[in-house]
Amino acid sequence: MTNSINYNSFPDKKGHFGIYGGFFVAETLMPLILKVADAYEKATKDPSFQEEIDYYFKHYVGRPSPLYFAKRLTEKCGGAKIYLKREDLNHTGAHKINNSIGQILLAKRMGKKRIIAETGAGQHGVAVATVCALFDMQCVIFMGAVDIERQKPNVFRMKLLGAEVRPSKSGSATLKDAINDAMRDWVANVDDTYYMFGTAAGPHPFPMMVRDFHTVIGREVKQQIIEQENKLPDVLVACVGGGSNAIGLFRPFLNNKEIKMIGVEAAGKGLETGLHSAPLNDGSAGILHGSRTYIMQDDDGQIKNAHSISAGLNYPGIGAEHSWLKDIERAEYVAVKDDEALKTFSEVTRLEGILPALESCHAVSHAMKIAKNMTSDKIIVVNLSGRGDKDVDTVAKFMGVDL
Amino acid sequence: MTNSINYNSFPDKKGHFGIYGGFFVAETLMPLILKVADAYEKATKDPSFQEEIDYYFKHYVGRPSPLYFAKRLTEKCGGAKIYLKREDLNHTGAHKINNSIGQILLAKRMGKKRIIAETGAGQHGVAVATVCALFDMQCVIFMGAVDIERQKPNVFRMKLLGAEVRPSKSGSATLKDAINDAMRDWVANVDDTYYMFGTAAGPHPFPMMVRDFHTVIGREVKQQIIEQENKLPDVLVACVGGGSNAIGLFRPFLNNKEIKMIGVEAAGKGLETGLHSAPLNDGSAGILHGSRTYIMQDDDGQIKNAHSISAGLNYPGIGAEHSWLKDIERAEYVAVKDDEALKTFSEVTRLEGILPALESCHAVSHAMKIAKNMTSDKIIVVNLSGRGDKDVDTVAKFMGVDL
Amino acid sequence: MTERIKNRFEALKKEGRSGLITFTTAGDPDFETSLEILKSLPKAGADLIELGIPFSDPIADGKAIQEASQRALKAGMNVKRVLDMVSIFRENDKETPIILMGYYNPVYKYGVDAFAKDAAKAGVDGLIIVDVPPEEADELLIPLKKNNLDMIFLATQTTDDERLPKVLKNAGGFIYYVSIAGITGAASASEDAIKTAVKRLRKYTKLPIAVDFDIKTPKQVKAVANLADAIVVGSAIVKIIEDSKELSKQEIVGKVLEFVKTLAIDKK
Amino acid sequence: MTERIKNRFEALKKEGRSGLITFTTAGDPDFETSLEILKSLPKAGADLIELGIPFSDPIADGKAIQEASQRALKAGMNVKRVLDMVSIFRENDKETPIILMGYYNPVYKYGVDAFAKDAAKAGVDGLIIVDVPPEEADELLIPLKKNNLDMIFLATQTTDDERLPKVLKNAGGFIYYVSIAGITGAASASEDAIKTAVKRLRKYTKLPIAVDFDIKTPKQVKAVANLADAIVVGSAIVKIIEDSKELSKQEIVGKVLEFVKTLAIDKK
Ligand SMILES: Cc1ncc(COP(=O)(O)O)c(C=O)c1O
Ligand SMILES: Cc1ncc(COP(=O)(O)O)c(C=O)c1O
Repeated sequence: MTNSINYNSFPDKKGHFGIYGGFFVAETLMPLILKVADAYEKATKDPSFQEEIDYYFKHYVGRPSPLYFAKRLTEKCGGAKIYLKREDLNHTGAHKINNSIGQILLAKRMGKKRIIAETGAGQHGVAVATVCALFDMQCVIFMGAVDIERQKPNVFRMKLLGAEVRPSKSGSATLKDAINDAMRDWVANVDDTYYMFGTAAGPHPFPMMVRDFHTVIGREVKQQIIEQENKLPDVLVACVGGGSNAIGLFRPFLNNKEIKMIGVEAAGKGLETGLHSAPLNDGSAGILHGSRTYIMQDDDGQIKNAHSISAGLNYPGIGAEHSWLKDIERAEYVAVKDDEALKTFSEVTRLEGILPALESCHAVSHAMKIAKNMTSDKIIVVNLSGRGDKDVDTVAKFMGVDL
Repeated sequence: MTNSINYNSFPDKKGHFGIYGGFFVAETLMPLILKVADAYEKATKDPSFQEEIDYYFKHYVGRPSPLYFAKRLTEKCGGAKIYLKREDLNHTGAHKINNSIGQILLAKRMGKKRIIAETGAGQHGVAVATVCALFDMQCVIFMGAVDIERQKPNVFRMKLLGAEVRPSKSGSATLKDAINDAMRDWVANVDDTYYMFGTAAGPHPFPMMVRDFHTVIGREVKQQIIEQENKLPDVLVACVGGGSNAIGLFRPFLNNKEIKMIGVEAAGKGLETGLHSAPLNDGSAGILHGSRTYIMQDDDGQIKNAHSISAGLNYPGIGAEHSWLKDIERAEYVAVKDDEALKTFSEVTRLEGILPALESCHAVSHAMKIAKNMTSDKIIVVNLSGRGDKDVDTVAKFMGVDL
Repeated sequence: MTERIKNRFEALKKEGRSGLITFTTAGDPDFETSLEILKSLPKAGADLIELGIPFSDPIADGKAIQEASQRALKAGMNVKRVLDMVSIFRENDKETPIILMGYYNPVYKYGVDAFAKDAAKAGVDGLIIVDVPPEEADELLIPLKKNNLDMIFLATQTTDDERLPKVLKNAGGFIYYVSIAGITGAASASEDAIKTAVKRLRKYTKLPIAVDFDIKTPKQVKAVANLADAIVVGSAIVKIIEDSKELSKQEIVGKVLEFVKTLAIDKK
Repeated sequence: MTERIKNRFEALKKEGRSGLITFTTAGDPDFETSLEILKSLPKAGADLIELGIPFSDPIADGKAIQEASQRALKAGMNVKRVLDMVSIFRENDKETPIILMGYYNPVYKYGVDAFAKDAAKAGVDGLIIVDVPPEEADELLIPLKKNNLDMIFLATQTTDDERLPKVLKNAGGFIYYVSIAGITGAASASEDAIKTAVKRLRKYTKLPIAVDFDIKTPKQVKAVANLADAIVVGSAIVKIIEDSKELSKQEIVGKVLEFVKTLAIDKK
């Protein structure tokens, strides 16, 4: 079945990827969501929209990001060639900015003056605060009170950029609660406010739109790997929190059916412990944050708290497209544990002089596992979704180093 | 006189720029220095050396860095167009990596196995530790004990990258003392050790070599501004600590005599207070760290301690080429105070969504001052030498925010 | 369409007055107290009863109802026990309509078919699933219809004339008009705004119209009762439970009923 | 070439023994103590005296001499006072050669011409400027020559055969051979290594050869005295001053001289 699908025709008009996706939001939100979907559709038909995006990608974000052959990592594994897509070199230090640039340009077209967003580790929050500064918009970032406590430098970066950071105190006081609060705010401030969702999850059109803004990752990889290797890669690997960096890498290759794609979830303390962030590995279909998708839930359909050493993966849901790709077996989803990710952090740092985000370490870790068992003519492209400077405190704490 | 000079022919064989530069080092060091000069000369004659550099610049550092038209900053000033050269987007977050890539490739050619370097804020130290990881070399970074205390995250980054960080406790326990100690180490470990100097100062061939590795900045600007504006800039502005990012920007334009260049020193608490890092503005010719150049000294020729809110500018000397450019009036050198730089930090952050390094803020601050008084057909290119994430703590402290 | 909702609105019409719909979260602060409140609500003046199915992530709700959900979950509430509670209530009250209100995931997890069957059996009359708009409702409508349960839809300020027919197309029971911009417990709309809104809805539907506008005082009930066919009071009741942490079950039940009594709607 | 250095080496030759060159930093720990030490050194056995001009950033020196510089500067030492100190010394000692050793910047700041003139006038015989290698020495050589001062150059392990002639070309007084790899106070070279080095130097120059190899004990002096024309003892003396912080001036002077006496070199 997988072979006959044209992936470019998904989602359908209502945002469905097979049974997943859709708009599962309250009526209070529906008109807003439909307006965004409508505005986005119009924008994609206007060539100047993509031109504007491209302008900021090149001159502001610093795109294209390099596709870097990780020689020492490859040698260490002794198998397939490992390439790293260097999204860590983007302005603000992660892939997140691709999406923020796209959405702020949309919000501008819609005449919005106030931007709200959720953030977990603060990476999306910083990216949003950044584009709000650049486009002179009011900016309110919702962030779990617990996350605020453990990500202070990012909180201060957001404040410096002129954003207001509002603590979400309900529930687990982490990312999912920040999303809840942001949606509540949106409903209450219909007229002037745009909700800039930070990953390829949530209600339609976010999974599609966020994905589209990130496909620049995969498009660049396609061109770069041809330049460097004169052929396409054999395997693509990316970490999945909400799934935006992964789908951005995968999407331009989905129709190349011979290319394998692997999404790497956070196994936290181990899938068997339940303390993880791996809905695709240890979750089931459900409805969360506006979308039908795999989620972490108990027998009664209550959402479980997610656990991961990397705040950016710490989410009990996942973008709908990934749920679909899993079910139709177009992509494979595995999980990597906290301690494996930390080990990989050291390895990448020591071998390549690159401090990877802990999120990205999950992807590299799995790539290293499979590279070993592949022949040296094979190519793996791993998305290095962000830089690890933000994680130095976490790693130090783990290693028992006092900063 | 200035008009008849071909700047490309400087320095002479012995590293002199007019009366400045040279090799003022102990005999114990001379043979080493001469070997480096010799190896560098050979390398520049081998096309594969530049090819290797270009490879890492493109695939690892992420070059070219964008030349970004700062629209809102320009509008705020209401005069000349301000462009920012985005060295902050380089791998490790500053221009420093250009030099480290060049020198590690040289050290490799020389068969060295151990790299030493000094660092102030830790930016050069991180860049050196990075390339040492990448090229599998032993790495020892000398850093003032005082600087270690105030730049802990960078210290930990270096350690994660596998470097040993050795505290310099003598003198003011800051950058200049770290240089002293690094030179002492070099003399004691002649055979296997390469000293990777971090700025375009010190004994010949460092001022020339470090400059050469950074000229990529100016070369890119030349091409980029032609692409975007179809003409060359009118004014170039860069901050000067040791002077490497400034000379990297200036050098490819020096023979374009109509282009004005301005180096911006750190005026600290004010030139009149003596608490600054501005040898070109309030210093005099002298000999420090192997070179004749402007330095901060007392009547007895003792070196004064430098002061600046930005650790990267906190140095009582300056690269010899700048001393020469000042004397022959090819470049102008001004100074910007701590509080002006901090104000500019906020302005650039709020207007452009870019957190600039406090070092770079000095340059932007001056550019904003002069842009006002220029017509809108004029172009200023400012080198944004690094990102300001490293400075968030300092700024927070200054603003009285508790992180 | 079940008969209880229809009958109740017809009776209210005959009496010449609007109905009072109370909202409480099932299991808040615990099963027994919540059941006790439920049982006494009709006598205190509730004409229809809305019972919340607690959910961990109630996106459309404000602080008061979020916390009610948390209390209920903490006390061990789940979907099955919500239905149990309705069953017990139905042992003594065959007339008062009960509408379950909740989020889709617990229902989805339970299984929509099983849920519809069990809910009908327990004596539920209608269902409001906050995060299932008409666009996604098909999968619910069929099993509900099969079990004679009404699917009640929300209409809001922002549901414009173009969108209204879509919302109303499959609506059953009554129209639940959310007059406040934002989440439950947020700022109230003006009387005038409500009047206009109800008038607009009237143009499109013959179904009774219930207005939720976050009433906090009996005075407010009096002021707006006549503007619609029914008035919903939710956060204000839930807040009483929240504020009664230190009290005994009996005292909590008493306080809630005392408050509901002050809301009871008289003839126009 | 001034006469004092030449004469002293000739005298030593006649006596059939190597000379002892002591190093102390001028003004360490203060002007008076330092002067007192200086005055007594010849009697204690110093054949030539090396006097350090304190500098804030003594790159070629180890911890002991760095700290000596710091102490001297703190006590108000400067170039002019170094020359004053030599003047006072010369009032009573017209024979013992004095070599100033320092870094270029304080001399440069003083003005090279003025410095050469004033140094000669004060009774200085030679100059070692650590950070001025032969490549940069021209600007110093001319004014020094004009004032009959020797410019003494360093040779090291790493100064290879190709480079040696360059070092020796303008060398005056004697050759200062730094036998240790690294900074002052670092690990000592072996006797054999010194023997080989001196032999090599001999091939290129007729000037006397002084060896600095960080001698710490009288036993070491005995062991190597005959390998060269003179032996330099520096850090070991300076360390005595460092370790005498609590003592009176008189006691410090006494301790230093006592140590120097144990070093004094006898006939071969
Ligand atoms: C560096 C980085 N990588 C990955 C993620 C996960 O998000 P997504 O799965 O949407 O790419 C985050 C989220 O904050 C991130 O910061
Ligand atoms: C970001 C940045 N800019 C500028 C400087 C100053 O150095 P230079 O004058 O050599 O460019 C530094 C030094 O650490 C730096 O980190």
